[in-house]
Amino acid sequence: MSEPSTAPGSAATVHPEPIVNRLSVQVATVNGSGSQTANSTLLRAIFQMGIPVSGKNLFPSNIAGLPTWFTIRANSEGYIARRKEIDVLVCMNAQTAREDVAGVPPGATVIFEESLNLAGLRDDVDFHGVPFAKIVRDVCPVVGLRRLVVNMIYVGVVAELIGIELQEIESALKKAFATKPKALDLNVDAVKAGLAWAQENITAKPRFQVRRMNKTAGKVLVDGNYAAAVGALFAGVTVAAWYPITPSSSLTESLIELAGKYRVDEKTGKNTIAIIQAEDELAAIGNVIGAAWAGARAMTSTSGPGISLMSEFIGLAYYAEVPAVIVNVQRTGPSTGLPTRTMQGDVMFCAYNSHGDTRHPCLYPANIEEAYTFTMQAFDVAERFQTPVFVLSDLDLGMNLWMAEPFEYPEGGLDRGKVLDEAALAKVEDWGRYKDVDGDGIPYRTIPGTPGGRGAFFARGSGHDEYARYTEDGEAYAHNVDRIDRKIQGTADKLPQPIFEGDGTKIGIIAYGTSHAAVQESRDQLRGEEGVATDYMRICSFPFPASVAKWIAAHERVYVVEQNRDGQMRNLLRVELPEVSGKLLSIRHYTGMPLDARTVTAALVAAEATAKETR
Amino acid sequence: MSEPSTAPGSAATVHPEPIVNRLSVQVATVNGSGSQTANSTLLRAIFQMGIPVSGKNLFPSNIAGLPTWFTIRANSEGYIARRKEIDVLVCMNAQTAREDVAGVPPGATVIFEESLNLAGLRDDVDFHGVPFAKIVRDVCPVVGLRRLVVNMIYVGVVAELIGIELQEIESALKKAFATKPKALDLNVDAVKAGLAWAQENITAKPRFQVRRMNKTAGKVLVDGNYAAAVGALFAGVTVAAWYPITPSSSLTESLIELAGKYRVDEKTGKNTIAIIQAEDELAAIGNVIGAAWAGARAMTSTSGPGISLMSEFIGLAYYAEVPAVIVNVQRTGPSTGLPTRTMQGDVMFCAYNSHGDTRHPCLYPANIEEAYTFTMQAFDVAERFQTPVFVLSDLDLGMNLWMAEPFEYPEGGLDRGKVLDEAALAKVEDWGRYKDVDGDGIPYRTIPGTPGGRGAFFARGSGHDEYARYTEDGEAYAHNVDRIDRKIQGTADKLPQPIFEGDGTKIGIIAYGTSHAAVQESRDQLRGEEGVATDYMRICSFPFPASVAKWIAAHERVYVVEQNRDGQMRNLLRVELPEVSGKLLSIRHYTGMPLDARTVTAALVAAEATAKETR
Amino acid sequence: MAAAPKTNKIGLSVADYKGGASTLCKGCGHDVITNTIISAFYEMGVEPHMVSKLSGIGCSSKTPAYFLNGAWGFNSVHGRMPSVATGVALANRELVSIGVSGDGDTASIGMGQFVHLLRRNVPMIYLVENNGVYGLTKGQFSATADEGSVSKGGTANDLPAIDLCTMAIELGCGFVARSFSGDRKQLLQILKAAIAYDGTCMIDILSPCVTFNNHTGSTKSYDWGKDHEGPVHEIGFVPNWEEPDVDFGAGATVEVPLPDGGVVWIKPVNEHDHDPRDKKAALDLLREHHQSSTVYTTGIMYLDPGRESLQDDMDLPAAPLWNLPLETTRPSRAVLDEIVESLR
Amino acid sequence: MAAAPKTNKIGLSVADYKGGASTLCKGCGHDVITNTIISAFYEMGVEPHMVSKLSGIGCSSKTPAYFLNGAWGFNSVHGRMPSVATGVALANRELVSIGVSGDGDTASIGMGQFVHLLRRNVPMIYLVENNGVYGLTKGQFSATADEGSVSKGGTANDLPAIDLCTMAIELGCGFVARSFSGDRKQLLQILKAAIAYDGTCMIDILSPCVTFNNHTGSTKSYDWGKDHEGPVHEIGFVPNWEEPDVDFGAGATVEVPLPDGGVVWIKPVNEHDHDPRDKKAALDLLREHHQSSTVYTTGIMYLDPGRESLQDDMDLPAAPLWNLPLETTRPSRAVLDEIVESLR
Ligand SMILES: Cc1ncc(C[n+]2csc(CCOP(=O)(O)OP(=O)(O)O)c2C)c(N)n1
Ligand SMILES: Cc1ncc(C[n+]2csc(CCOP(=O)(O)OP(=O)(O)O)c2C)c(N)n1
Ligand code: SF4
Ligand code: SF4
Ligand SMILES: [Mg+2]
Ligand SMILES: [Mg+2]
Repeated sequence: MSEPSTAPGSAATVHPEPIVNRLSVQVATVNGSGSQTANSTLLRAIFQMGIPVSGKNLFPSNIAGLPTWFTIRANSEGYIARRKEIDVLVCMNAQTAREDVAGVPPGATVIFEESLNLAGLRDDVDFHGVPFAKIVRDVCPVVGLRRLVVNMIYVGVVAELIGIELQEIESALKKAFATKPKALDLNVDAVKAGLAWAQENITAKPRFQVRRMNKTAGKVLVDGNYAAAVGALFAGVTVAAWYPITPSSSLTESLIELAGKYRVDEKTGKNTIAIIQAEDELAAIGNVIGAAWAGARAMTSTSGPGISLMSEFIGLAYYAEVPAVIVNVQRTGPSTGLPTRTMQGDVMFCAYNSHGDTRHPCLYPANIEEAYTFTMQAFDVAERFQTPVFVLSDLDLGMNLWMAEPFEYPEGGLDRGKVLDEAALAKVEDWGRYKDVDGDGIPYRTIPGTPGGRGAFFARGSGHDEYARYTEDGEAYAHNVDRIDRKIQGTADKLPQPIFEGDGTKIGIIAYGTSHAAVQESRDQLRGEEGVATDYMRICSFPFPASVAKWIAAHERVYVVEQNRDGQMRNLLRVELPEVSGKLLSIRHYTGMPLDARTVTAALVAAEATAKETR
Repeated sequence: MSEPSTAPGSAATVHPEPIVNRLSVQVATVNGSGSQTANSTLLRAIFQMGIPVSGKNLFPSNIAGLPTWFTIRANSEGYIARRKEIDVLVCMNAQTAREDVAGVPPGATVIFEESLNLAGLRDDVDFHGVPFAKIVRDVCPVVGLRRLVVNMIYVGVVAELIGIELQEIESALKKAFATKPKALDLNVDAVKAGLAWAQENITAKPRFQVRRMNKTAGKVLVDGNYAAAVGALFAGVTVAAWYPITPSSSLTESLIELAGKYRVDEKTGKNTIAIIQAEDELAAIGNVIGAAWAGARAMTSTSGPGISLMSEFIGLAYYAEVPAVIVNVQRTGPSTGLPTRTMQGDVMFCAYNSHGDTRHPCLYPANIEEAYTFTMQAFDVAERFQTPVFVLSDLDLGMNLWMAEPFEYPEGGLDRGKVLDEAALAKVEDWGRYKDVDGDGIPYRTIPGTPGGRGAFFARGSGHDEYARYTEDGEAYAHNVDRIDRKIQGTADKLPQPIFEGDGTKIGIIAYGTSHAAVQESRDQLRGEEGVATDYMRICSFPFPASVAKWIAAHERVYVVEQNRDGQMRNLLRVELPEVSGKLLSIRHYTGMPLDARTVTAALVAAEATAKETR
Repeated sequence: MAAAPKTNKIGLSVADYKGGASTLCKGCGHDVITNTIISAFYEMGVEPHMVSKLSGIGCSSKTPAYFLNGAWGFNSVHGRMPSVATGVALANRELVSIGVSGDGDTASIGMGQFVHLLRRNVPMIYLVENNGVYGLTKGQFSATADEGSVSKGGTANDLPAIDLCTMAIELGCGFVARSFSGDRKQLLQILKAAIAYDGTCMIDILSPCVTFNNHTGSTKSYDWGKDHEGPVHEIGFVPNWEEPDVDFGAGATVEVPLPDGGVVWIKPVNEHDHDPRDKKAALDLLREHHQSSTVYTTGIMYLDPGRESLQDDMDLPAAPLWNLPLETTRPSRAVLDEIVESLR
Repeated sequence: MAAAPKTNKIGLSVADYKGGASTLCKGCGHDVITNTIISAFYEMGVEPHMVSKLSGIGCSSKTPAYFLNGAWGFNSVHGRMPSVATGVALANRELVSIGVSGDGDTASIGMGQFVHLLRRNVPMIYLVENNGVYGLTKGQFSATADEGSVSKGGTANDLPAIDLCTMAIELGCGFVARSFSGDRKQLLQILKAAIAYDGTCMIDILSPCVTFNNHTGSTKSYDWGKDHEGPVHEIGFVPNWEEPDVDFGAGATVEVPLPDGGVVWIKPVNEHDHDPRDKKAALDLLREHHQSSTVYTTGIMYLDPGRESLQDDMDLPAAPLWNLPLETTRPSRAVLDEIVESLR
């Protein structure tokens, strides 16, 4: 990667004390070269040694041939945000090797394919040229497989150098090749060959080492899209419509995989879920709205361009009050942007999506647990409030591997909201589809097909009265949209509530979604390195509950940390909470790379310095 | 109309002093019954008598058979906002007659088709049953035409009752039937028959009278869509793509009509403009973007649902920096809403339209002159800044008849922005499509087909560097979107600037677009009736120039008056000007009916009372 | 005592199939279709509460409010009804869906979704109330307006018309018919057959817009329709509970049994011998007449009783998905454990 | 001294028609097409700066960056290139436009715009690089995947394929061809004819995705294409500045002159005697082979040299609209006065 390192590196090639369980390994390679299994093997092996890890896959919007990087961070403190500084670099890509080498801090270790001849580039890092081509020739007789198998050799080399236990590598490989014993043997051999070569040829071990500890027991290693798919699965989703788009595709693809295993009726052999690949996003959301109106728990997954295309239908669902779960796995940029980079870029666009007066509940999962639970909960919210609900994930959460607590089985049943069946209808005297009976703005709905002759109504995106009858009456219109607004405001207390940390200092930090990990680490840096104590509120949903304004009001200055250019959550807070608007400062990061703690720390320290000066 | 009157009416049937040149006439009829010509004849005749007028057509989203109302307001002070109180009501629609009668204030005059038998409904209004059916039988021998001609009879009756001069009616009719002498005669006869009947049968004239004055000399009477079309015509638009949607259709339809007359090359007989009816709004904006990229001055007209559908392409135009003029004639509601009612409902959605970080210049015309000039100017802004520009009109401005100063011929040429032709390119050493050469964020563009071999570039919605080359580099991405943001912020001073009124009081009012007329009148009411002096800033564009914040800061409380539920302009000000956010209060009106002064006055007086209490 | 009204096989009277009062222009072709729909559902004895009525935006799209008040209606957004209908079909396959669209709604803005609905064979009746113009926005030409046909204002349309029947057949639709608001008798039989059919039924109906496209020079006017209609056959439909007592006479009659037991009868007229099961013949017939524009061919153009429906394609259960019990839609604790284990 | 490179009629060498380095997978069918485009524009002697290269999103849509660096490129949004192309055609009719799309880009998300592009006859070359899958999003089936064809993961596609050639012909497109990345020779001739043609040229090219759809069981693989390709004719194109020295031999040869003076030569092979000017024959041919799926028929399926282009339909001047002088595009003061007067 070409991003310059910002933190001070270690001195030079002298290696004093080893640094244990605090390191980053980066593998620079070419996409389509099959390095994925090798990289996740490294990650998983460290994880199995009980060391907290996280993996970030930085890949191009391309199928094969362009540079790609995989970064593994192991950290005994449990920091799992991206870290820019690379301690151990594996250079498998001639295209970027020079830049990659230039990017590491002094003291790093660089492993490279011998023929790349990198050793002379710097004298403040340790170079190890490895004859990958030669080794793979010896291990793998089938020429066609060598391109893949060579990756396992660097696994062996890295394992030997930083101290990953072979048995854990083997067990990770067993998992990956569970159904392919032959491939398993071949790969294990390759790892061993790498290991052996390193044992023989590299005497000075790098400073950065891993050593077994016990901080990952019981945990799982998974990406957010998979977690969201599991959430949807256990939410009892019955219709999912989608159109492929990076970085959301793997969400519904995971759902397809899971449904194929777990949603086939044992008795009938039939699918208890319909997953439909629509012709585009307009159709996907149309499918969801049709299905939800007809009673299904329905969802779609997409990314920014899909949201733009869904806008008209989202307005319809809002106004005709049809539930819909929309998981938006955000990516970088307006338009096509950088499809394989991350961003929290659709915060404003989702909150007020579509023309006219609208407002939509949004959930902001920050980790795997929440990708699972928030997605599940979104269905309850959508059905209870009869409205589209956004789950705003992003590429970093959705497509990268994160450590997490195992999913908890949902307690209780589904909240399907105010649905009247034949019996219930019979008891209601004067049912009106859009009547506010309970004072919460939420009307009672019926599902097409309900017998008894009393439940039929006519849904529409044009003006309608409490009985769902067409009207152009202005007062009826205003009355209706006021009720809808009340209804949506009422979601605030039913959505995941903000999470507060800190003991009441002057400085507050607000973050949400994947900015969380970096902020957590940054707060420790601020306290430890700068002596700056901060309070922290993590926002989990929109509309904001009253506690958000209260917390902001209780602080002198509040930094909103987020991953977009315009400070969109900050803007949303400005709109909704003007009374505390003046306290909000903004820290933004929008290169498309996941946020790292150093960036937050540096920005906050600089801002505080300015604040002091101008005070 | 069923809206209850809120203002105190006059005493009873005793008619003291006549009220001259301050009245509202409403014709309640059925759409498709051909009353349009009759109504505009009334309007035009009063206008020709030198009396300021305005007409509001309240029509259903239907082609024929549903109730429709046309209101004419004549006011010597020049107030042209909607006025809720009706002084002279013409009931031609049995369906709504009773409600219509219930809605007028005491002292009003009601003219109705005899057979409707309304006279007994109230005793505080003057009823005049007219045997329309009989009269029309006498005037019009052709049975099939009577449905249309009957409308001219009420024209005659109203003219006689309130004092409209026959010669002005005749001259208005001559205009309407310029090419149809036979129809002209028939219609004049019908008017005369109505007049004669009234002369004979109605002795007591209503209190409300018109009398010739001289406040309309030189002025024109036209709707905002037509004015915008004229603006586009003189802006030299070369490609217009559209998809029909109320209330914007008549804009491009006017352009088609105008182009047919004035944009056919005299020498070649060819059209100097291409107007294409696209298959939908996605295609219409695609046409515009393709045409503008290829060098055309291109526009589209649409309404809310169209904007939702255009969102993806708007993001592309923003990020690939392609000019586009989008006239959004706003209508009521999210989704389909009330397609024939007005609203300022897309203010937020347009300002930040599309996923990702975006911001778009918006112009808010408040009257006919601005519908013309702002539309024209939008092309210059779009080309100078190479970005989509919104003109936010609405149904009230676009489809109702307004009095206005005649259009002024544009001085100077077109601003086509930074375009490099072959010669200019030859002088540039290292041209890059997205390079910021002048420090204003605006790059230099070239037009496809430019010879010389140096101008070609590759436009895209994906990541690109200064030379328009594909890149996924995060720093290049950030650098580019920062420049674009600078560029857009730079439009603030080049867009129509806010207009200030008042002598520096504590209370400020902000309005924009069609809320202007009501606010002007309300300010006079506030001053005259309540002794409340107000300052006034009319916002004409977004992004806001510095003067907006400055003006707000100079006031204690500022009421933002607008026609939507959520206070969208207020919200936009909150986002962009957090430092003055605390001063903003909101007055909103969102029944879909045009805003009237009484609503503003009442809301402001109530708010001031509360403000005093809580102080 | 007044005589009890006539009732159908489930004991309902025609009144039970009516909707709200139409707000369309007097004489609008769409109203004729609305009334025919009422008759068809009445005669077929469909339970109104098992019907979903879907539409986009337009005069035509308003009409679901004017029939079957006891059914569920969804007037969605312009041109996108097919996707909504697809969702409905997935959620509850027991519903009988009827979608009403216009030529603008289908052939202009809705073309993409229309194509994919047909391709998927979503079971529903899809009506195009085809008047060659956008009625609701006041008479602009749509994509089915014939080349050379003249607007009310006098301009000639210079783009070729899209033939929706040809398109539907090419896309694999198994029930493709063409009819005319002026021929209620034929339309009624087609609709009844469509109600019995399992799969997409695309029925393209010339339905004159009396306000904007009923003048001389229009090829979508009542007069034009009356002058040009050339039915390829007489059609009858015998539902599965009735004896086929229709006597069409001679051997030329074709019977097409539907899987549900109903039978479509067809008796050639106008010297045609079109067998609607012959795809190539159907396409040739349409092409000839589309090009000649002297005859407006009506009837069931193509009928393939055997195509698999979307829900069968997707292996969905017989019961509506939306209402499956929680035990079926939420996997067990053991399954979650299994998933978690796989991630360790 | 090195020999001067070969040049074309405007003195440019092949290098002048190259683009950036491809970033597609090695062996991707799309790269073959890219190279053939380079050859065709070179041989036809088109000035690169008069070319606009348009696309949507997908691997295929990336390719305009890989040819004709001297041309103007616009990689727009997914499925909506046709509308952009239409706008370009209106702004500047002098440009030669080539649009590159994928089967997902055209037949799924882009279907509506595709249909209307064809209907309008927007002059351009519209290529569909058809691999039956969404390459860029990793191999999901597209709407042109054949029923029964099997994905890399082993699932069979259960929806019928949309035949883009049939659709194009039905919609009035006047130049409809089908080809194969594996048959550069044929493709080159088709492309050259397309460059000379005035109107929409729709060329559907089987272009294997080597990464996701090149396995056994796929009907879009190189092997499948090689095994099944059945050209209906040998094609040659003689541009208007060349002598038709091609000797196709016997009388069966068909010559179709284009309005610009170029001539398309066609010599039947494989016992076909398909005259591409015969629409019905073209449709029958396509239908047969679409249904049989034993032969992948290639060649110019349909060619109507006479259809009026969009710009002529719209009565646009010969000069590009975008650059008309202000006197032409801004009416005079007198006109404004006239307008104002009419409003008084
Ligand atoms: C997104 C969107 N664009 C445009 C419109 C405006 N609009 C309403 S109906 C209609 C055309 C209807 O034509 P058609 O489908 O033929 O129905 P008809 O009225 O002729 O029966 C249009 C363009 C709309 N409602 N929504
Ligand atoms: C609006 C939108 N939806 C989805 C995507 C994601 N996407 C990118 S390319 C593609 C499919 C491309 O398939 P195809 O057109 O067949 O091209 P190929 O890659 O096979 O050449 C999709 C779905 C997108 N970029 N934009
Ligand atoms: S405008 Fe035309 S289509 Fe609409 S209701 Fe009237 S006649 Fe029917
Ligand atoms: S994924 Fe397929 S279509 Fe895309 S570049 Fe690779 S081979 Fe070509
Ligand atoms: Mg129509
Ligand atoms: Mg493809």
